[in-house]
Amino acid sequence: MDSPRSNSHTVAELHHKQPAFRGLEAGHLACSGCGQALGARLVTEAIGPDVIIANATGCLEVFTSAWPRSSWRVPWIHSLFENAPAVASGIEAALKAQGRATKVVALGGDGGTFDIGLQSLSGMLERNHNVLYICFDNEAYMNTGVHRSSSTPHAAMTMTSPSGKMRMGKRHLKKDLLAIIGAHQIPYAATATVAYPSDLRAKVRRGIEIEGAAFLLVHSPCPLGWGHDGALSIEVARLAVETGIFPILEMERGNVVTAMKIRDVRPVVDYLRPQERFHHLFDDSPEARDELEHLQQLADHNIERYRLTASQPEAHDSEGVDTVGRGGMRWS
Amino acid sequence: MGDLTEIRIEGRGGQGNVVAAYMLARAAFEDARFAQAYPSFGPERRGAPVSAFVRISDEPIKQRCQISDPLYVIIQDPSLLHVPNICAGIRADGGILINASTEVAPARFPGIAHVTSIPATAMALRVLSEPIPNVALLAAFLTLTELIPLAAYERVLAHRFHGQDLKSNLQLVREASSYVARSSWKEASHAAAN
Amino acid sequence: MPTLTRGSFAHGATSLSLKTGDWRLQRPQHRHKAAPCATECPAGENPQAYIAKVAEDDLRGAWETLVAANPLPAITGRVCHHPCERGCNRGSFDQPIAIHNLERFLGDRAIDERWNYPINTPSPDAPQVAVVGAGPAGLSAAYHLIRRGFWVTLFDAEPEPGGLLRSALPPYRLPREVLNREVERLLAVGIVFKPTHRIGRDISIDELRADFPGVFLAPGTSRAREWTIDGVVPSDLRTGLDLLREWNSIGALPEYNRVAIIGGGNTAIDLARVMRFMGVEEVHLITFQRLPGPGVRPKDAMSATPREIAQALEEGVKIHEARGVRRLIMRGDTVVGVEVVHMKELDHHGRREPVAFEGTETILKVDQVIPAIGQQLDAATFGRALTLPGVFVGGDARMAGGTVSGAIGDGRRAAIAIQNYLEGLPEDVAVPLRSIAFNELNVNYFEHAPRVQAPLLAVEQRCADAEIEGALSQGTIVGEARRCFSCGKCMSCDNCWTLCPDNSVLKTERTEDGWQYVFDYDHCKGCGICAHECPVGFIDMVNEP
Amino acid sequence: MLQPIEGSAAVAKAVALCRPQVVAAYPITPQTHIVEGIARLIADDDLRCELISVESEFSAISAILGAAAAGSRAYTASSAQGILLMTEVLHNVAGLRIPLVMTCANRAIGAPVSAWNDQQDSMVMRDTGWIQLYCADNQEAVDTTIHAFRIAERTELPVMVCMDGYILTHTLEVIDLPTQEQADAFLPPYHFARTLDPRKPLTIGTLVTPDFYTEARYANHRALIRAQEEILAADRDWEKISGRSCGRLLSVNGPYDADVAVLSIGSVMGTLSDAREQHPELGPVKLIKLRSMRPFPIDELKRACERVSELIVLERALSPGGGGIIGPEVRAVLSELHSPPRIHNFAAGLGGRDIPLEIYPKLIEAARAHEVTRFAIIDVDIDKLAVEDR
Repeated sequence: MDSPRSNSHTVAELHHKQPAFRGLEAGHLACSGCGQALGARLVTEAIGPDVIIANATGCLEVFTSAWPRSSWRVPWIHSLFENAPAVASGIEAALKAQGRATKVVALGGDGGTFDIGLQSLSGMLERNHNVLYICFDNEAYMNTGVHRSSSTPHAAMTMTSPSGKMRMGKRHLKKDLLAIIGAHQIPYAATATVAYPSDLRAKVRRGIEIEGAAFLLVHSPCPLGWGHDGALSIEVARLAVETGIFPILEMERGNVVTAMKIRDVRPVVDYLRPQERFHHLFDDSPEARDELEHLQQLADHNIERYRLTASQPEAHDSEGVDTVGRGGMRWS
Repeated sequence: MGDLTEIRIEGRGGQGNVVAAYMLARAAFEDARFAQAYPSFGPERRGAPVSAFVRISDEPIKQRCQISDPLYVIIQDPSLLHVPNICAGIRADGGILINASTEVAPARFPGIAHVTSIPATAMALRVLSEPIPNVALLAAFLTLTELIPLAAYERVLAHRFHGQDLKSNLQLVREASSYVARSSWKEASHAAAN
Repeated sequence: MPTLTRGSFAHGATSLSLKTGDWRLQRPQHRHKAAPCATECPAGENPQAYIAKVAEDDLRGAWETLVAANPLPAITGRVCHHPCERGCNRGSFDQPIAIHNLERFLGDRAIDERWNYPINTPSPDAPQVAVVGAGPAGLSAAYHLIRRGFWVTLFDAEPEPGGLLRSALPPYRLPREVLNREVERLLAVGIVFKPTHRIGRDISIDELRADFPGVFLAPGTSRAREWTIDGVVPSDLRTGLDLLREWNSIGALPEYNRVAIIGGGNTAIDLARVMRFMGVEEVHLITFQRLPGPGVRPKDAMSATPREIAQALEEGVKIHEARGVRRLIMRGDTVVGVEVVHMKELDHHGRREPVAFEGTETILKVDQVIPAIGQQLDAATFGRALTLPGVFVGGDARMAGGTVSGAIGDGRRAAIAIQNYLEGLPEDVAVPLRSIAFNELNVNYFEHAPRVQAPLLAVEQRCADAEIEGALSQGTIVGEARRCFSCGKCMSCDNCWTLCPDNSVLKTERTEDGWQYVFDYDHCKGCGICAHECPVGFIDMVNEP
Repeated sequence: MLQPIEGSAAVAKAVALCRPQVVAAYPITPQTHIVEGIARLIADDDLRCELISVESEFSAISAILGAAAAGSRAYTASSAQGILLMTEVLHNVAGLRIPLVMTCANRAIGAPVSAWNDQQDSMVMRDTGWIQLYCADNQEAVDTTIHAFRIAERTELPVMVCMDGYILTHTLEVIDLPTQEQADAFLPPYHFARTLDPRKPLTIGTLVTPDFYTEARYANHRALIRAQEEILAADRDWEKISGRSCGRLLSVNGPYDADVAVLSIGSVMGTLSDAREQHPELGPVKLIKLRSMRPFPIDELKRACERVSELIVLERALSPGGGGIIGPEVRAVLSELHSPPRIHNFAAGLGGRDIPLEIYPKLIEAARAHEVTRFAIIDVDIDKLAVEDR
């Protein structure tokens, strides 16, 4: 079996000869199997090199920018946890003043977006800056060591929402951030997942083309915080969609305009079981059974609310969207 | 610093007493003198009694402390007469100019050298068709004190108003000026200078 | 030691200097695995390889890949029992790829376009090899010997080449024109054909050995396996193969009203269908095997081609599955019926044996019973036969399974063995590739899609001479090829390249066999996403040394 | 050109003369008039600039951080709680070495709520790594604003221009407003060496391990100290253009050999000066105006106090539980003198309390006292307190 290694380039050279621009390079310090690292790279692929990124504090920031090294191939700035949207607003205003057409993207995790940076984000959206804000949602403060955020799903275990005699993990619901974003009436907002790269890239391209503020919420598994094998990051993300737990939506001016249909709806336990953070829900206690049912009902509610099922298969439904064929992805 | 004149303008939030103070300071500048004007700072909202202050001098004014014993107090609204100590700190040789439709008895301010009333709002209503007493009040004040020539004040108005507006305001200046006795407070000014 | 930059900024993409590869416990490794279609193919074809080319619209390339193993695809595409399709992993997802349709299409296209085999004529002084028997094994051996640079003289007892293909296969399955054109083209590669040379009658093995340094014997079988029920043999007993040959040569059969054919293979089915076409009223087929279908393990199923079985049922053949003949009911030495009993193959100390269950007997009235249970073996060992140096035996004579494709595969293997012998090389010990299982694929990346259906003649229009299964269009064929899972073999889908969180799967120029990625082990952290998300199971995670 | 103008409006015009491309601000009294002024200039097309009306001071400073990093001159202004809300970003800007200018319209900090002036807001930002320049009057506020952009851009450090809220911001006085030509001659177009640019992608805002963090802090410290040269150069160069100096890092006014001196900061300097004139009987007194709080002008301070035996430090903020903020720093520096003066440290004018002319004799009197006043709030009226709180 001939290895392609026998061709003219060394592996090191190949990093500079990839057919797609990759704004996030290897050598970063993310955990093995990190969904966010993948998501960030996919995002940069879709945007291309003519961009400036403002990054909120969080795992992505830390694992890509440990001085003297950087994993970024695009101009990138990190200021603080809660101000990436404001920094991006300023960058955008500066570019506008200078007449530069470079795109501006802000990146943050769920902590930086759902919680501490929400005000700043709201301001950026309300002022309709021509910025695409992308939140990599791994549903907890992973950078600090897995602590619950307002994005942490109900009943999930974190270091600050442990399960025990008196608790079944997080007591509260995951914040409906998209509804909040939608209330700003921005031109475009969407959810996506690293499990469906072609969908993700299409939405990034859409968001970047739009004149005005755009928002993208990218479900990004965290093997460390969710407690699953790193190899299963994509699998778990896919199950989040196929169970209805994480709906894939597009919103224009606050209205949901598309919802990715689930071709074969899977039971929520399929999603929960591979994840240690839901382990306590499988101890067969009455409380655990209640919570399992609760999560199933939440998924069912999503399916009903966003009409996630269809009578006919669709090209871009949960099965069709990641179809591959010889020579590449179907929808890349 | 010897010729420093300090003035307090009492009004209500929204009546433009800060504007009046700034106009007075600008008039001093037009007369090639130095001036400083500032409002009182407080949480009061529209309608509450507020003060504004003016310092006028032939030399640069360095001090930025509050004016506690003004030579003159200008009261923009007769209802302010009910505010206790509305003329607090006024010097005995000073003067109080009151916007009032009817003459306010000087006896209300015992021991104060000059107390003059002028129906500035009524004049403004007649001439400008608007109840804004500032222009008339300041014209009367400058006529009484001759602190700054009226011509300098008119130049300030000329920066602020144009066309018919300016004409009407200048008309108002003339009417207000002739309403009061020219130079009748001068005594006080001299006293201050000494 | 670096110098601190102002404001502690860093230059872009400098993290490449940090080798995160040493975090890794396991590393991904590209490892081609055999597709089940390939491991199942008795002819040694790799259907996946030529299907890949069809999927890319490279029909000629596909055919050339195909004929590297099997020179007779237009024939096997029609008559093979295609175990490839039974093995096809797509069968566990929706329906297997219609491999035989693709094979037949390529074979037919090659005939229509007069494509030449991609082989070179041997040098004039190349060694000579004799091949005895122009059936599928002999034809295949001759072809593969020519490909390997030997001259071949092909002997056959019959006046025309083809062996069993001609004598035993009904034309509705293999039109004679297809047979003739395919065989003619094959002979045209430089084979000297000597018809009506029967070994032992017209020429002896010693004579052959004197003239040829290598000899391949593939004379087929003439004797049917002995058949009896408790020692009873009807006086007019004929075997299925015997009757088929007779019908193929003279076009007639003995007069029967009701017959019981015993066996579950293609000969039994062929004969049953021919009998129905010839007007036999009741044709019963009795087999201890099961009808193929969902839930039936391949080894329990009838060995006949499933589509042939299906067509036979459509045509009125009555199949009694999981049954055996317990007793012949005789009037004198003539059969008047058979006693049929429930049977099943069970494990008996590691050997599978059919077991009859007492108390399940029924009687079937027939006026003849025809065993079609295979042919008697002439030789028992592969390789050099009769302990004569340079003489090799193959085909049905070597228990090649009694299938056309098995014979073709045998011919190829014989050619290799002969080459090794003549060139003094050690015997080829091919290590069989592990066939990849369905659960090693990631089928999330495939969509359900129905298999193509070839047009069939309506039952009432069927006869013994007209081909029943029709041809398919190129578009349909390419579409069908694109359903292929490409089991165990990279199809450049980009998944690993797209989904690596560490940018450690890099794309490079595509290799001949479609493989386009390298791992950057300097940076790969060994998360295993690439392996898990590889749709085709081409990536293994192996422990770091 | 001389004109009577409110302090805030003058600063707005000074900012405009510097041709900023991005201004971001959030309203807080007494800063509002500055931003209103800039908005008016933009509305009237007297200034081409992106004005971002952000949703908080935190975002205001963050937005101009982004703008400056992306290659635009940028500005903001704030006060009191607004400055405090920016705290995290202020440190960040300085650490990233991004040139920014901010006006702090000084105001007291709650609780209790106080909308009035003191300097607690900027004083608690002393250690953020910003250059801090204090203005004694509105002319200085105008000139220092123009200096500030050049200083910031040459040193790659942010500059906070501090002016007393209301006392300066809301006071109309006569100011010489520079011309555009003067400003342009002084301030070259904005240039930032580490501009975010796809053609040369840099990563700004990295994580630094203990191996280098100390050096990063040292470098910031040294940058602030070296910035003294640019502060001086700006004052000198602008003086050549405008004829006005703002008093370098620190300036001394009064008889060279006076053995009593009063050091203070901000707008109270004028009151002290007038008061000194009114009280010749109190003897010769030097007034020392501290302009650059950061970098702290150590050498200049020592020179100014060489012959002083009684030094009064008057400030408008305090460090509860410690005492003054400027006082202890001054005391530490002057302890290096061969014969350091006695240092009397007073706070006054907190939360808008007037600092009247009469403070001057009280200060001088205190300096003549037998006991040194380590720290006192000179205008406190303890009778207003419950006994247990005195």
